[in-house]
Amino acid sequence: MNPSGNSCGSFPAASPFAPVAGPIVRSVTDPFHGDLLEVSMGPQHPSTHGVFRMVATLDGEQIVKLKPVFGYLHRNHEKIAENTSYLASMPYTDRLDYLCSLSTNWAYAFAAEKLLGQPVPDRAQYLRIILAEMTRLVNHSCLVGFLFNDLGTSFTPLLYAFREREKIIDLFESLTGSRMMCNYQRFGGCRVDPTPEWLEAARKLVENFPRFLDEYERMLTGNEIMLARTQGIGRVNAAQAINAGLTGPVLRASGVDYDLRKVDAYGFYGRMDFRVPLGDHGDTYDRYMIRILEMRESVKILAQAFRDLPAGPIMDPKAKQRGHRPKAGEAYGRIEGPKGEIGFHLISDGSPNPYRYRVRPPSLINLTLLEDMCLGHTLADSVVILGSIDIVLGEVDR
Amino acid sequence: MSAVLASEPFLERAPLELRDAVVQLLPAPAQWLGHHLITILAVVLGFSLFFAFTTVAERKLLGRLQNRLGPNRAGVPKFSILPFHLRHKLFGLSQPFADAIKALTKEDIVPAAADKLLHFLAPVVVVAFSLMTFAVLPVGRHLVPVELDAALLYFFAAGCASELALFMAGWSSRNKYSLLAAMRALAQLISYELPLILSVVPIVLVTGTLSTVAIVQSQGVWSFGLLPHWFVFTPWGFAGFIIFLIATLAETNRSPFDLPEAESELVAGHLTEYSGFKYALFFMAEYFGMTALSGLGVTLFLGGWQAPAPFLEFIPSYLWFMGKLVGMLVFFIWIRGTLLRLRIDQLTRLSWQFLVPLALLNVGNAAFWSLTAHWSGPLNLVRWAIALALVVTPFLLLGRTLSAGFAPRTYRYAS
Amino acid sequence: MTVALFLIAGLMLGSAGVALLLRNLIHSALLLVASWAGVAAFYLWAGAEFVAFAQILVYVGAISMVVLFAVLLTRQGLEISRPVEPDAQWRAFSAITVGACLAAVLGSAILSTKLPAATATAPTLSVKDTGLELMNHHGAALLIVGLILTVALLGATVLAATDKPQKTEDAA
Amino acid sequence: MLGTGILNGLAVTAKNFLGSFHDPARLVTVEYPEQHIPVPEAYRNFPFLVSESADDPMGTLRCVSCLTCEKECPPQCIVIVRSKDKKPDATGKAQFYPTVFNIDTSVCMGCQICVEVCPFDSIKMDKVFEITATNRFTELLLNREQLAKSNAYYHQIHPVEAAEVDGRLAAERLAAEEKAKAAAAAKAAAAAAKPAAPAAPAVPAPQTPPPATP
Repeated sequence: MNPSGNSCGSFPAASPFAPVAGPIVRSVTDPFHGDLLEVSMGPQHPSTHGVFRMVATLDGEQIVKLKPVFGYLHRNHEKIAENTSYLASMPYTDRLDYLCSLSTNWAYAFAAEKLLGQPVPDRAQYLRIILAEMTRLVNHSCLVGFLFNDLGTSFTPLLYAFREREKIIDLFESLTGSRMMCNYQRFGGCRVDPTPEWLEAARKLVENFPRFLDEYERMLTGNEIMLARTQGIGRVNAAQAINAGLTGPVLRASGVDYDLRKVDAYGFYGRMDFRVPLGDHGDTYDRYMIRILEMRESVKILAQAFRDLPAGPIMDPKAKQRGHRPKAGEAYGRIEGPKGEIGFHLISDGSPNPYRYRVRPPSLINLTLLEDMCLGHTLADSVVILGSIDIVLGEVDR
Repeated sequence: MSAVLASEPFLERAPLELRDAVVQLLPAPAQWLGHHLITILAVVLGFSLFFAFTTVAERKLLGRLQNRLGPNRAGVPKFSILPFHLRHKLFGLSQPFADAIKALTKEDIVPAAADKLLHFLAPVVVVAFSLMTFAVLPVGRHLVPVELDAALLYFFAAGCASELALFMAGWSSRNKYSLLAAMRALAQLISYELPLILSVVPIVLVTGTLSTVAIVQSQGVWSFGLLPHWFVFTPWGFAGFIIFLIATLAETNRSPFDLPEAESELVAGHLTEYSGFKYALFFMAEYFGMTALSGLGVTLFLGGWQAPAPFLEFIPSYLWFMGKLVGMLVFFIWIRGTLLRLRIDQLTRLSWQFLVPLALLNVGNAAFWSLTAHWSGPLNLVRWAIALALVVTPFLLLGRTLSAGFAPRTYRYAS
Repeated sequence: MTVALFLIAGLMLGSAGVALLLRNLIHSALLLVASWAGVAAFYLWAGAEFVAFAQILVYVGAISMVVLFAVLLTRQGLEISRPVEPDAQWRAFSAITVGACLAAVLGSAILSTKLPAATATAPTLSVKDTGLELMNHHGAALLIVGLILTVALLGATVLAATDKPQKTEDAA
Repeated sequence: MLGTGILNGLAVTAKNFLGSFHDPARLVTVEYPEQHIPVPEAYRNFPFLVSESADDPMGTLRCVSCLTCEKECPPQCIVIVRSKDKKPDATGKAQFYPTVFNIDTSVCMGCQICVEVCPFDSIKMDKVFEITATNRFTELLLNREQLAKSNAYYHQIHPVEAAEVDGRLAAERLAAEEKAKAAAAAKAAAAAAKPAAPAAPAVPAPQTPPPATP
């Protein structure tokens, strides 16, 4: 075991953000027999959500230092995208956050449409909202399931969540052809028009979703062990969260009212009536509850979208299907993905390939505060805190 | 013994008759040895089979709890000697045997830095000691492997060595996860041995004996010929039973107290560096421990082999015992399928700040109960009321302090 | 039966002796546990069930844990073979002296006590009788012992509690 | 009171336990090798090449090796070598054809972009998902003989889509013939009529609008 680790992709020992009050880090004299125990968790570890690695220095069971190490899943996403056409990057965006390909698709299409000056027909806008919110349901239900697994349940909540997620994913498959790698959005609209039967099935499913949420909450939200394990654990205050650039449910759990669906009102979110739940403590429990409440709001948005979905084309008839050559310029398109602000920055020099292609991955940026959240808590808590941040390594490492 | 036995119904004495018949076949000097060997063999084989089917039952039950089917594939193996092949999958009931073959044929990997001797000894010690506990469990009216005067003491003495073995396993693996798990196992043992024993003390107090046989016999009374006098149906017995259940879960490292093998942070805890049959032995010992402690719970609180009503006594006593045992195990599996894991500091706090005071008060409660045994009529109601109050009030008060600061929250929405 | 006695004695003394000689503290601690188990076996041999089980429960079950905890929490240079310190011999000498004095005191106490002559059959003493004996005749001694242990426990708690704000140790 | 949350949880799991015996919405398990979930029509896996007839797949490939898919394929898993000569395709038109058409399915990510950009409806997505191979370099690299599947097969796996494609192709063919006839009638004096190179589809379908000719 190498205490210093590789410097690639790791944080400097002193976090730039105001650290929470924690014990002073003593030097590790002898990793095995010294005062502190250094435990390397990952990249092969059951609960680091993929190939993430945490090098935790423990005093007893308490974490005095934690170094996140990542990059084990680096696939050169951005460089690949700079060497292929604009369209060919679309299926690669599925593989960023493989739990929510449809919202990532949208973010990329949004950026490219900005660059191309491409309008989007109304029906496609609604379809995008429908699919993005269903993706949010998928992501959040997965997340709470995994969170409980990190908390030590023997898979029961996870499998309940997967049962419901599977129903939504089946719908994705029957619409887009693939369960997770949907590759659905195009510049100027969507790829396939859902049939009325599909819409009806989706509407019914979404209608029944709150029943699952109620059961789920009854099972574990009031559980005493759950409360004791999550309340007051991994606190992030609003200032810290803003300084670190957190977005999404993690930010809102700290009480910062910042939801791009409200702030930017991109797409047709301006027409939707929904609320943004906010937490007051910024701890793991808040992060969990914000997601549950967001799922309930998503169900509301979906009901409105199904009601208002207009007839019409799903693709702008004038839109080019391939061989896009945007004028020289740049565009940044961002949407409120399930994990936070997912943005794509494209710079065009007029060639068929983007000159620069940059992803703003919410998972990675939300992860920056991990050490500050974990300091002073126990090893068992660090796993839970990591789970509550909600990362997907495909997006962290890209 | 045979005089008492002869008056019993056939089913009740069938196991003993069978043993005696086998012993008669042996030459006279070997009969003593044969008698004991058969008993040992019966206990080991019986509970090993029970263990095998507990694992498959656990997986199937957990599967159903989680809306899955559970293992249902392993059926009749295809033997070429048979003229036909039974295609039935037997509902997956042969899964444990398939697992055993797999575990036996797996490579046994010992880390290079491990303490080889302790690494090897740990699974042996843990299985040996967990099997020893079965010796004093009265499985049926006449089925007690060893009748000991200090049976309860023996039970706890034999059981306490298992955590020592966990420590050996964790320390000898030379793995940080294992070492942390070993520390947790020690902390857990120290914390939960006390409430476990304290929860049993009231029974010793009331019955005035440490013998499991005598304790079961003292529960074989029925009010109005219907209501069994099991200790769980008294206020102090109920409280003791709950404390016993919680402490049992902790002692056997079952969810929600499975910290030594917390897979979400410690991979597999003390078992991280074990593979193949050694791993299977640990697994076996864990289930033996759970079965033995459940059996003790049945014996002490649920009337042992006694039937719940006199008219049900035609069913042999050992079936009643097994039925109750299965009920306890199903409850443990249900708990495992529902609850999440405590943290180590919460685990110890739960024991020292909640279970130990409750168990101590419960001893006082039992003392009150046995002192007022002669109260009758309306006084009996007073007795029940006081005993109930002695259970409920401390539970509420201690529960409030234990869960202080933790409550579900309400959330605001952005305007 | 005498063979069993010698076997038990051999196990007891052997493991205790090896425990003294081993450099690996964990091995020593575990051998000490084995030695305690041997004591319990000796009690069993002598027909004192209750004491035997109590011995296992208390020593093997509880005290061994405390010993192991102490060993784990102390810094131990297992791999480092330290040179013999200059005053080690002096220390060894004083230890042996103290040990010999203790042995002398205990031995003379045992020898001067008039033990009852061994009866042909061991007295059958049930657990109940033992309990009654303890509670009735030796009740005061039991209470005093309990009180001392409680005071010790409280003292340990106080010591651990005052240590907490400075050193954030694990709650366990 | 302490414990109510735990009891609630136990009640929920008990409900699910019982529900798994009678409620199909709860027990969603499908025992795979014996039971199959019907794959939806839109399901996609790896591409295949459509040939008009099953008897002579190589002679009736729709692919005219225009190389569009090779260019657009995101992971660049398609390799096409265009023929030197022209052969009459299924409609009798003289066209280039691929002498080599390889897809490395160990690289292919099944994104369907080749299908979308193909102007000739000659490459479509297959639904075969039970694929095993012992060597990814040889067995997963499919050549054109392995890729070619008949139009009838296409109809079988994507009935709605295939019917639509066939209708469109028939309309195109009709339009091309009429155009050719008209051209022949108009320019009777002129030499052989030459239909405009790959005819633009007459009826633009909503799903695959006309490709922008580069």
